[in-house]
Amino acid sequence: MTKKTMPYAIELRDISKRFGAVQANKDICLHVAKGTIHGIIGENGAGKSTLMSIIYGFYEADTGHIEVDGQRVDIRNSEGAIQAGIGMVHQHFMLVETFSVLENVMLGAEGGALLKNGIGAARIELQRLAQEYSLDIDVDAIVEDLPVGLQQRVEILKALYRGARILILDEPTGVLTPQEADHLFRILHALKEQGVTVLLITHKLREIMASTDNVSVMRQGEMVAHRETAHTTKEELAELMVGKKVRLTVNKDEANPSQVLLSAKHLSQFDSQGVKRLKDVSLELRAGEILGIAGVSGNGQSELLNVLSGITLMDEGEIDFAGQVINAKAPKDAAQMRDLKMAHVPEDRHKMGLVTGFEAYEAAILGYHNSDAYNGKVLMNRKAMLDECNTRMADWDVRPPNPHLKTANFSGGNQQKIVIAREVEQNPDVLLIGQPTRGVDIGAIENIHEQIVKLRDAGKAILLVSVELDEIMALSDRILVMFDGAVVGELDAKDADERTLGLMMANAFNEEQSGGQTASAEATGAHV
Amino acid sequence: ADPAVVYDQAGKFDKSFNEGVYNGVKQYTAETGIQVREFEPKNEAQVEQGLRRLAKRGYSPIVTVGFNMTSAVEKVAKDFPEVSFTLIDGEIDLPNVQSVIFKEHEGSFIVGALAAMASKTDTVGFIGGMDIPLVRKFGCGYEQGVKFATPNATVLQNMTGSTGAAFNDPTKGSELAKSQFSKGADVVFAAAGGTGIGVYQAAKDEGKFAIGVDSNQNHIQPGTMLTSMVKRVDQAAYNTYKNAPAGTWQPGLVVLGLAEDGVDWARDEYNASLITEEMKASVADIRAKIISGEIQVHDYMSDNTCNY
Amino acid sequence: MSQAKVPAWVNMALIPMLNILLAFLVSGLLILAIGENPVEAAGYLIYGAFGYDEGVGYTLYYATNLIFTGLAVSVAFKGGLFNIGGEGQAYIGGLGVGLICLSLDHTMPFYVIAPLAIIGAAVFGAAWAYIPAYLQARRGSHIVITTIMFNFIASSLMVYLIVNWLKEDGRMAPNSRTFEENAWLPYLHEILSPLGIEIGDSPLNLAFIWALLCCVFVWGLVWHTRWGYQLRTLGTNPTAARYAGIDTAKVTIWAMLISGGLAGFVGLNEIMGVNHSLLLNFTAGYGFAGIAVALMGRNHPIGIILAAMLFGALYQGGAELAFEIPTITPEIVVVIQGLVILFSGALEHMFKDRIEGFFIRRAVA
Amino acid sequence: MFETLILMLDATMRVSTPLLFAALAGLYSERAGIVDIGLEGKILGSAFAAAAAAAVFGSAWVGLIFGILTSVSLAMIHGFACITHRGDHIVSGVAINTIVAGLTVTLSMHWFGMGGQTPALSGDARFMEITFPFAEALRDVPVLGLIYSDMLSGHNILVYLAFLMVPVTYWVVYKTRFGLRLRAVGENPHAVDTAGISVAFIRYRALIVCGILCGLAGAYLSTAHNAGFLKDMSAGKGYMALAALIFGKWRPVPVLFACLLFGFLDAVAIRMQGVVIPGIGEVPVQAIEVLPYVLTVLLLAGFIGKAVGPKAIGRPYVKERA
Ligand SMILES: Nc1ncnc2c1ncn2[C@@H]1O[C@H](COP(=O)(O)OP(=O)(O)OP(=O)(O)O)[C@@H](O)[C@H]1O
Ligand SMILES: Nc1ncnc2c1ncn2[C@@H]1O[C@H](COP(=O)(O)OP(=O)(O)OP(=O)(O)O)[C@@H](O)[C@H]1O
Ligand SMILES: [Mg+2]
Ligand SMILES: [Mg+2]
Repeated sequence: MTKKTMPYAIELRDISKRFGAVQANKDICLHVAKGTIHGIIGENGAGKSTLMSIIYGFYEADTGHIEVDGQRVDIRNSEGAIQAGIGMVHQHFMLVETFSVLENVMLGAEGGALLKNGIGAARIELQRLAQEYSLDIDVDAIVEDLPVGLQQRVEILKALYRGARILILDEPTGVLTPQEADHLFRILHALKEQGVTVLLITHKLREIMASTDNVSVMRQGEMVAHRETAHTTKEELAELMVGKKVRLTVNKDEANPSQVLLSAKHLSQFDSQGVKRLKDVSLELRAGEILGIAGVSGNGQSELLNVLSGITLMDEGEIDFAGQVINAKAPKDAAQMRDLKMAHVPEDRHKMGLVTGFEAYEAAILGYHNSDAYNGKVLMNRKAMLDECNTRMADWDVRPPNPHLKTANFSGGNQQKIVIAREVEQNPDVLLIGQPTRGVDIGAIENIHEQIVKLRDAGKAILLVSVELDEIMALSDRILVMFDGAVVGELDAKDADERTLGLMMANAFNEEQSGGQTASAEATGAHV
Repeated sequence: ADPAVVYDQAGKFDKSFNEGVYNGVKQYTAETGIQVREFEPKNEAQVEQGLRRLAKRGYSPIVTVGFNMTSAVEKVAKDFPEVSFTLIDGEIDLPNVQSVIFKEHEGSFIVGALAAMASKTDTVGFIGGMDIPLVRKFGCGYEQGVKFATPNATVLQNMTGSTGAAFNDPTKGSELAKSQFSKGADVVFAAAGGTGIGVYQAAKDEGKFAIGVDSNQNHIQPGTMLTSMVKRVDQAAYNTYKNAPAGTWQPGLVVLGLAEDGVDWARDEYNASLITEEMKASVADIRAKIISGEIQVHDYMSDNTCNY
Repeated sequence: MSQAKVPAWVNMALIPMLNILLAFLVSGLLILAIGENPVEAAGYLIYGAFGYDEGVGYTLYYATNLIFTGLAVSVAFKGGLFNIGGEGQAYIGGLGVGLICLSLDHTMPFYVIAPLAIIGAAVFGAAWAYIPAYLQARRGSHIVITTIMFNFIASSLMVYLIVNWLKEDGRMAPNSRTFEENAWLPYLHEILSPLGIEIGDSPLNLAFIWALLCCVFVWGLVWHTRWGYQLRTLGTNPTAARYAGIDTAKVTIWAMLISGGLAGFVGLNEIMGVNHSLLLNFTAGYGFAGIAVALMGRNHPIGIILAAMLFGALYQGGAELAFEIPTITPEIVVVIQGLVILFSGALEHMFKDRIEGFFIRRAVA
Repeated sequence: MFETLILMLDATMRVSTPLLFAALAGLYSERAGIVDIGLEGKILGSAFAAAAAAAVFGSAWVGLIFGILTSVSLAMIHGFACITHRGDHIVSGVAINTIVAGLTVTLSMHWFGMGGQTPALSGDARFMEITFPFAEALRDVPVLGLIYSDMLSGHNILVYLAFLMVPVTYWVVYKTRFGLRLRAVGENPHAVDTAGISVAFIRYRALIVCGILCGLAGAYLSTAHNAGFLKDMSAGKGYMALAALIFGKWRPVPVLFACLLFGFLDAVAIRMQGVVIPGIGEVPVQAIEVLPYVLTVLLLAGFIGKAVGPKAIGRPYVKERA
């Protein structure tokens, strides 16, 4: 087959992009065949998102050009990309949270100066898309009320609504259950059947192996390798990405749980609208074990972490911790919980775990700023802060090891190391840790997992919240599953498999056990 | 030496007594061809700075406008005994300062009486600018005049506000006037600088009478400006410039009332048709009685009350 | 991926200079349009602000007020709070100073009155900031509106108090009586002259030194204490502040109290330093100018000192200019000030990107 | 008593009008994510231009056009600083307010030589009151007659326009494509950009609308409510409008009520001056004067609670950081 008979869906020629002093993309060439799923992998900060944003016209490349279907196209902004038939689902969703699904989908494609005219047409089209690709959604729901999985669905609908023939997805599965991810990949395959070309960025090699036709690897702004998926292995890809061999499994011994360090009884919590977000949750956390909390994000895990760590106050129930009884009448705030030797790695490092405007050495003491170690009589002890930051950066291999760099300018993985190092190095009795490896590349994941296990082996208790089932299964000794604010199941890690957990996370496990003898249940839409 | 003038922070176009002084300056320059050095400070500190600099450069006499300058003039006058200062609206006891103050209450009394005579409803209004004693002095004199002419008349009094902006808020002025009209007033006297513009306009729009202040403002709304209470600050300035070179300028306190033509009511072609012979006669009578002392007009600032 | 750096002098000197130059260029056109010589005008402006002792004294005197209000705005801003109420807090702070001086000047010596006046200014200013702060922290009422409202309320309160209670009888002006000299902050020219240093007479007084001390204080407080750490965390990421166990309501209230206290020190300079009596409207817009000073000074004490000096120079040089060329009215000087705010504040990036880009490209190449 | 109330409401309409124009102007700007403390300057600039042009050309309509052009130009300067050059919105607003305060006086002195004032306007150079049909005849009908004849009738056209702008704004913001994009750009400009819409273009258009409405506010002050320009005549209305906007939580109808409330409190304050309260005596002017402000604070503290603005407000839209 020559190029003439079968033009590529998209070709990148010598694309370069520089942000100030950072060369984010350098002379990138890429050919993506029509109707294929093409994976792109690379470490944090390798330049994947930048490259995709250039294709989507969000950034303008400094040099190079793009061809779509063999024709050179001039993509100056997103409008140009949309016209060229390109759609993109961004790593950080590009949705107006206060708008309804319908409004979000219509934005930019309203079909006339008055909304009235477009709304009817949009409803019908969305219905069609929903049926064709099983992308069901309540089009009048307000986006901020939707779980992330559905928000992503809105993003996909947005692209399809605009008639995208090339669909870019930047780390789409980070927030999904395995079933949801499977569903997503089924959609992608359906799209592929229709001749849509998919560009997929992910840090999960499993997904690359399972779903893509080809894969390209980026490192430090350059495209370093292209492989046919069928002819490569996870190990090879990992090595290509990081530039050295990586171990992909967690090494850990059998756990020895001993005394209960923390016990929570019947915790409930309401949000500001009066909706019950946490429902009667009880759990016990023992020294020397890792308790995993599995669940689709938005099912009460965040609230659980916040209540346990003292950030928000529970409305009902109590916590026994370090000889103290904590309840709505006798509350403890986050600072007091820290004093009792509880540490907390929050799920969202940007929103909560860091102050991205601070220099690294300042962000590295967030929450422990009152500690004597960092304070003199009146002023803070800058030297102590810097010294400690330097040591930690060396110990945890934070790159670049510059305590004065603004936190925002570290890559996601390195930011995460700063947070985890801060919490772990306090040598806490109980560590709450949320999404420890979200958006972190393989090299960094290895390190983080090792540290968590080390802490367990030192006889500490760890509560691990993650939406990554691989991670939950690899690290946990015991697993609780949360759904809709309540704990819906508990398993020993040895008994857990992806399918069981996935079903429990969708609260469909019991149904399937009892009534699901026939396969029809799933086919007729048991998928909620 | 060259003459100079320092206005107060409201600036020389304040529709009020600064502008009056400015008129005196213009008149002097027009007659003699001698330029008067003008300075408009923008804050307290610049007053003293400007005065000092003028004195240093040998300007004399220097006319200074407004009570706010009292302390600055006092300091500078002490340091420059050879320079003559005229302070308008304030009192300083120094051998090189002439303090000119006005009996605004007397002029206000006259226009108050006129207002009462022109009123058909026996309700008249007063609108002051910023609520400070000097403005209350106008209001108090006015009230006395009204009551003198029509003892059972009602005087509605409003102040525009508590900041300098109260002298520059025609919108509020017009609303205050409208509110007074709705309560039955048919003549209003505005002692409120630029705010008065709104008052006069409202009177014009509703076909009521308004009374101007400080300079002759009858021309602003011909036909509905009953009169203006003029305060001859222009003459005070003009006389200083005229007298100093001639050697007839005198330090000390100069109090200008009706008797000295320092305050008066304005008659011109714009309000000729509004003033009847009868009114003219009785005003002349009142005027004479005040000058003779038969009528004692209480000065609000003498005891900070309006008990007369 | 090495980080190429732009030389420091580019950001610190070159770009600000270009911005101010542009502001002056546009002002020059305006001055040309009214038929005066812009070069001559610029000469007077600069000479007036920096050319002779007395001028420098006035420049620094204005800067004193602006340092106080600039610091006030910046401390609140560091905590994510926009305090538009500097004007009212300064006004009430002055009331505090005035009351202390009026009640003690007959009985107490300077060294007793001065510290009490400082406390009075801070306490009164802080008290005026307290209600908006409390409402923001506990009830979520928008601090921008409440502080605007409190400016209006302060004006009315002061007029009421001064006109009805504090005014000296028999005085035309609505001022309190003049304080005895032991309640005056000494002028710097008086302090320095016995030391053999002669600077021209100007209103520059001890409050200027206090302003510089406040800069050091704010710098230490915000950047080097744990309270400052909490403040900055709250200001940049309130969610992280809650995560860190910071009592956000308490920090909010204290930030506003300190902000209000700093604004109150304007009263020290004006009432105790210059006017020596309690009078109306002595704040003269310094509270609002403080917003521009803080933002142009990047909310950092050093930047605030520089920005305050720039504005002080414009006030003083502008007065000189208006004095020397009478056709250039004070209003034109106001326009020039506005243009400086526009070009070196709002349009600061206009050249920045291009110039920095130039230096980065040079560094990378 | 009832009649007094009607008169107060009548005054409320007049006083609220410039606030309403300006607050709606701010609504367009802030919904698009641009903080506008320059409302004050735009009102003042337009008041001057409108009065000056009306005086020269003898037509209030010509004045209105000049007022709007001036205000829109100022809005464009704000846009150039905040949108194109990512400047600080507040600094830009302060700069515009300062420049306008000085420039209006300077220009009016040069053109009219009347010391920062324009000539008094009369006749066609001013917007005159419109009397509704049968207003006189119906005045005697109980209750409704007064409402119709005294309160509703007898305002100038700009007053009616201001109130008409409320439903119009509602319609534009919630029912049109422009409105959808406007709201989106204030909440999440990245979403708008990736939807293929130019963020800058939307924001500039929002500022043009903002400029037009401020132009109307200014022209109303100098050629309708008053008859000429006077220095600093906007007297803080821009700030009050901003407060009304926040008070009304950036939504047209609540903003209307906020403006009416401010106007009404003002009207009450004017009529309460000099009232003697039994047992207390005459209430000081200052106490009455602060009534609107104190009430606003109390309302904010008591009922309104948190006002959360558009999410992206005040932050420049930057996609790449050099
Ligand atoms: N908006 C921006 N402004 C400046 N520099 C940027 C910007 N976005 C990215 N960069 C730089 O470009 C480099 C590549 O970033 P990019 O987001 O493309 O990485 P990535 O491969 O998507 O990483 P990740 O796996 O963490 O998502 C980064 O290291 C960063 O320094
Ligand atoms: N505006 C920016 N300026 C400088 N660097 C940036 C900017 N935006 C992103 N970066 C850098 O780009 C890289 C990738 O950023 P990105 O936001 O994609 O993080 P991430 O690793 O994907 O984390 P997460 O998935 O949690 O957002 C990081 O090195 C980050 O510091
Ligand atoms: Mg990325
Ligand atoms: Mg990432």
